[in-house]
Amino acid sequence: MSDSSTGATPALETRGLMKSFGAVTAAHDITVSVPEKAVWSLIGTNGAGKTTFVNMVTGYLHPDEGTILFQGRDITRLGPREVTRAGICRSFQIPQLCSELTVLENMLVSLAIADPKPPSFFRKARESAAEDRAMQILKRFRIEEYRGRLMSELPAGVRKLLDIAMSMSGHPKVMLLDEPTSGVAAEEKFPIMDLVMEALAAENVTTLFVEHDMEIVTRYSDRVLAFYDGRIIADDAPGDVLNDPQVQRYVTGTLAPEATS
Amino acid sequence: MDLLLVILVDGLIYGAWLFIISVGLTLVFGVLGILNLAHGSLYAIGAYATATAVGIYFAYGGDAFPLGSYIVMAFSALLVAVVIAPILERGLLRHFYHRDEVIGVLVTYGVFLILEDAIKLIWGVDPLFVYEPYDLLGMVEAGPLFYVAYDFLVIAVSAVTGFAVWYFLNRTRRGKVMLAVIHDREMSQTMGVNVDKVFLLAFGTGVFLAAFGGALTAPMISVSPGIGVNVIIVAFAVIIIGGLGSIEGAALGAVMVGISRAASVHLMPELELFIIYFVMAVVLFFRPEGIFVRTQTRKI
Amino acid sequence: MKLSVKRLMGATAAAALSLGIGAGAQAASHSDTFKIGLVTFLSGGAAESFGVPALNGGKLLIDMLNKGELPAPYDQKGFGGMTIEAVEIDEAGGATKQVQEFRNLVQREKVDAVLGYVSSGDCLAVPPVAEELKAFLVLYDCGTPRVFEEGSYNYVFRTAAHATMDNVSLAKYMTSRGIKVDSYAGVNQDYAWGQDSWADSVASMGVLMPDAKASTALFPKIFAGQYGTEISAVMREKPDLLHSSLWGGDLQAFMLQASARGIHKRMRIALAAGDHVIPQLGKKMPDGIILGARGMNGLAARAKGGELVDLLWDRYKAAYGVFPVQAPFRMWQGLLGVKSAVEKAMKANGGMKPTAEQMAAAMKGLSWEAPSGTITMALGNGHQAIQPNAIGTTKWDEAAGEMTLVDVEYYDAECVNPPDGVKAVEWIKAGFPGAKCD
Amino acid sequence: MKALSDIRITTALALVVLVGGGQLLPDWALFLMTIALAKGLVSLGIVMQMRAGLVSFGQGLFFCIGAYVSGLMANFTGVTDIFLLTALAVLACLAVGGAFGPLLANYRGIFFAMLSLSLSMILYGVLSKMNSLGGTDGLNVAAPTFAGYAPEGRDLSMTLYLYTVVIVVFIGAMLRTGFDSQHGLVSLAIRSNELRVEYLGASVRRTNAINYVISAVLGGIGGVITGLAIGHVDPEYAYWTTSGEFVFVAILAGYLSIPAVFVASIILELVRSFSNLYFPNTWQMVLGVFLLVIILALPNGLGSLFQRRREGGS
Repeated sequence: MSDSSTGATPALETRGLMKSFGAVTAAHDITVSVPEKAVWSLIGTNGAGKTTFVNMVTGYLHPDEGTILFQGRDITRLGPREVTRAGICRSFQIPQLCSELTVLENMLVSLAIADPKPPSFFRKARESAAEDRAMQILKRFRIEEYRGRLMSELPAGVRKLLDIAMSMSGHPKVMLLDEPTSGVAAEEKFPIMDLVMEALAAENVTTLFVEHDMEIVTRYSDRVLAFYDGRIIADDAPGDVLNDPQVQRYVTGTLAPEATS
Repeated sequence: MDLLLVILVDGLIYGAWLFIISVGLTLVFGVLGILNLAHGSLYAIGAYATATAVGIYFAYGGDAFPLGSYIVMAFSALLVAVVIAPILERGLLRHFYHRDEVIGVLVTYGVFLILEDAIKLIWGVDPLFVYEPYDLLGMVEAGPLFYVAYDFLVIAVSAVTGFAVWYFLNRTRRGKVMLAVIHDREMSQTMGVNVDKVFLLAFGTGVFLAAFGGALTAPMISVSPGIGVNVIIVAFAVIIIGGLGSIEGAALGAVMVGISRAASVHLMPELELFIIYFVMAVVLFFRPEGIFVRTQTRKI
Repeated sequence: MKLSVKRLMGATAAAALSLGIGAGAQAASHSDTFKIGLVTFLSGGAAESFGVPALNGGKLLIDMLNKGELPAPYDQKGFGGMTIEAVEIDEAGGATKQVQEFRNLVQREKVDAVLGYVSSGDCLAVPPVAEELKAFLVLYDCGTPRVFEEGSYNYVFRTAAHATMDNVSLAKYMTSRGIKVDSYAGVNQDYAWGQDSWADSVASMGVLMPDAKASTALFPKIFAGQYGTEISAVMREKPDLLHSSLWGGDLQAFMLQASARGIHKRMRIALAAGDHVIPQLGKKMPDGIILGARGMNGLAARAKGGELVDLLWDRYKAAYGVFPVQAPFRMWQGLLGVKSAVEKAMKANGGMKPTAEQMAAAMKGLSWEAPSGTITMALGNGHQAIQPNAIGTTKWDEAAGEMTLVDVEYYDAECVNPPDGVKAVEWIKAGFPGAKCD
Repeated sequence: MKALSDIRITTALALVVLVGGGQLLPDWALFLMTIALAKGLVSLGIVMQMRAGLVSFGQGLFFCIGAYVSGLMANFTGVTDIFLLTALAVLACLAVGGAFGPLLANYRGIFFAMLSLSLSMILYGVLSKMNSLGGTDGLNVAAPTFAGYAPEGRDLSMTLYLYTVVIVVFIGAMLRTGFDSQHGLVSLAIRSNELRVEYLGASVRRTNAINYVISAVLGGIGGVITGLAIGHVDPEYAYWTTSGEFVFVAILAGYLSIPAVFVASIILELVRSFSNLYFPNTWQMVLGVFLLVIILALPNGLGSLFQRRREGGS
């Protein structure tokens, strides 16, 4: 398993992750193995343990027990910064942006940090090469018209896209998207997902996304993990998972098969 | 053995006094998010008001019932709170709740500068004395030494004050609302708590406690300009050690500082000047946010 | 950035302009007035006990001088006929600020002399600047001997004796009154004044009472206000004598807390500079406290009497409702010293307003009469005063309802001050060589 | 390139204005300007940290170290050369800042403020105890020499002023570059959202520690100049109220503009100096009212009058 030269090494693997907050179990024996270039989705009601999973993988929380491997390397005890540097990035349910900076500056920050060298005291942040690159990325996500705006002036969808665009500037191998379409108007959901998935696919990024909208789950993921009470109760192709009675009872909240259409 | 006892008693007396002067500060920070640098001036105003009121009390026949002066003391502190708290909170502080904590420090520093001179304008520079309440209860023998019974009264009052604040926060409806605001201001606001009212009540309580500290201290000192300056920095250290916003923390911090200082005076007097900063630095080194504050994980 | 350049220029120009106007508005003072800067504490902990009484005394005396109400040799109006105009500055804020304020007084306000400084830190910091600016500076209150032991100045004088004599006199008092001292403890504030005072006291006792043992030495923080722990520590030690150089609110609080616990019944208490709290403490100051006033000031001066003392005592009491303690006495001796120097210089230069050089030359080695006795600029090459001292014991006069000083011992200036050129600490340790005592 | 030449123009202009303006100033104002500029350097260090969301209430620590370097060298070794003293102060502050920076970089908000304050107060306590270093009364500092040139009177004031101006303008230009650099932008990002910055892969601790060390050096330079200009150093340099004044100037200036820091510092010195003269009994009150008015009227500081933040938008 530790031989990373073979294609068999999963991009991301977790073994027996356990996490509890007092009496609440947020993760119980979470064991998954995500192959390279896979696109998986994570579903479950609020408090089912999806975000805890994302937080543990990206180093914000550490599991009480268990191991997390990235390309065969143990990253269980690393913090967010080291995990990011290793090649796992994430986006946030509530976009984490720098509210006092403009869109362009947010992008410039992420590019400056993505540089392997630490941010320089002498290199101008706004030199034209960096600005060009930042604008390219903004254009790719179709948010370049907002470049001079502050965060408080942005529509929800733009915030989501900027959040993801910033996460991608480090060229991650694995990306975890925490509810990429929550809070976004219904008609914007698919365009946003199209943009994001296209960008991720172009760089062959292994992707896991947390999502409540089952249409999006079926359309964009090739496998679904259903969480309930800190456990994975189903793990299969979208169609199968959504027809699972347990999933219908505990996750989608309905036993009627037509609800998933 | 005697030495230990003396250190303990001295430490407790000083700690009790520290608790009274710092509990209001920590309460105000917990609820309003403002570290009130003018706390020391409010303490001084409490002391001046008490000195004036008790002086009048004895000048107009208080000798017939000297214990009444204790009531006058508490009443003076209350008067200070009722007069000053609304002016400061409504008129000034409310503009800064959404700003940085450090701005709050600077604003109250400005208030401190103003009040220091205001005190001088109102009461002049001549000291006031109200030693009657201090002598009233006589002396107490504790171990090898004599103490003034008033010192033990301060311990008792301090304990009662601590209990009262605790009871108010944990056992009364208004208190619980205040506690909810301490824990999560935004959440309480969305739950329909009238935060404005809570803030005024909390600040008023804070001013009262500061003034009450001054009232209790007035009989044992000479009430003169500059008495508030020293108080503020000591009180800060205490509540930082305990954890900002924590009532239990203020109590523990006060006792820790009190006993450390007493031990240093008796055993290594040359360290007294910076023992308090030393305790603070050591505590912060191991508990970066003080003893009673748990570092909260931000929800993301 | 473009914007900021313009703004910077604008702001700097505006600042420069306002500075220029400030400077222009202050015309040089006329030759019929003498402008004197008075610097003392008007706020903070030292205002009540030192600053404000001194300033009050100073304003009173200046007013009397301007009206010509003093007896000879001070009967000439003002300073040599010139009206005295005072500029008051608050000494609070630290030595850095005082250096700036001093420059402002001299360069912007164009004062002819500065009389001031209670804090010894200020007294060390300001003289080099006076020297640089060639400005006439008279230190009137501060106690540290370091000023003229470590430095030598042409334009700087101190019209009050330094603090050495306070503790030398106290030790002499113990021996001459036959007070038995096997051990003694100290409670002094933790800054230069308190530390020096304790060191002088230990050294003097070492010479005069070599068998007495120094036990615990406590140094509470200045303006601490709470002394319960210190009092416990001292009571546990049971010394025969407690030495303290506390002053102001600290001393008042200490005496309230200590006397409530009966400390004065268990040991003698000697207060090196304690006279100034008597008007406030009144009866709360127990009997039998050994009291110094940093000179023959306050009650001790009153006990000795004299035309000048009685006049100023009565006028001060009438004006402010309390009797004058040490602070106004030191202000008076400073002002009268400046007056003497100015008038001596005018005699020499034919009645012109004297320059700083002329005043300095006149003041060097000068001797004059003050309410606190004869002041002589004997040390520091004629720049540092010595003055007589007095120590007494408190006794409440029930009939008169006022505190009196009994068993007062007077010490000649040359008995309790070192001769010129000898450092105070070394003089004490060597056993007071050259002291002239009656 | 355009931006670069902008900085050069600003620098040259600032130099011309300050040097030229200095010639016109009366003696007392020249001194006031020297002190204000030197103290402004210390506040600039706080502004540097403010850009990453931290406010140090203990810059007096480095101000005091710098000042004592000048005092101790003058008293114990006879060294009065200002270049050497400045270099030594920088080294001392680098060492102390380098030791505490990584530790303090773990703290935020009020805890950072209070811990830095307590470090400064410990130095205050230690110096107050050291009678060999003058205790609370402090030490006098001999007038500085400038590579063998030993001026007196107005020449001394003028030379010291010019030395200060050159240092201030040079450091101001350096920091402008630093503020506009990648490091500077990341600092601003930390101020807004440090979690994000960590999740982008940058070390918030490292950035904070660098800012702390730089501000330590600025504090030291400010201290050495102030010590030499005043001619006296005492533990008060490390007292919390001294640090509080630096914070006041930093807040008054805001974190947008560098010239604003120095203007704020000059304004404070002027207000204090004149209020002390005209209101000897209520100057603290005047200062307090001034402070409140400024904070209420200019929430982003004077700098918001000087320079607008949103240059990126246009």
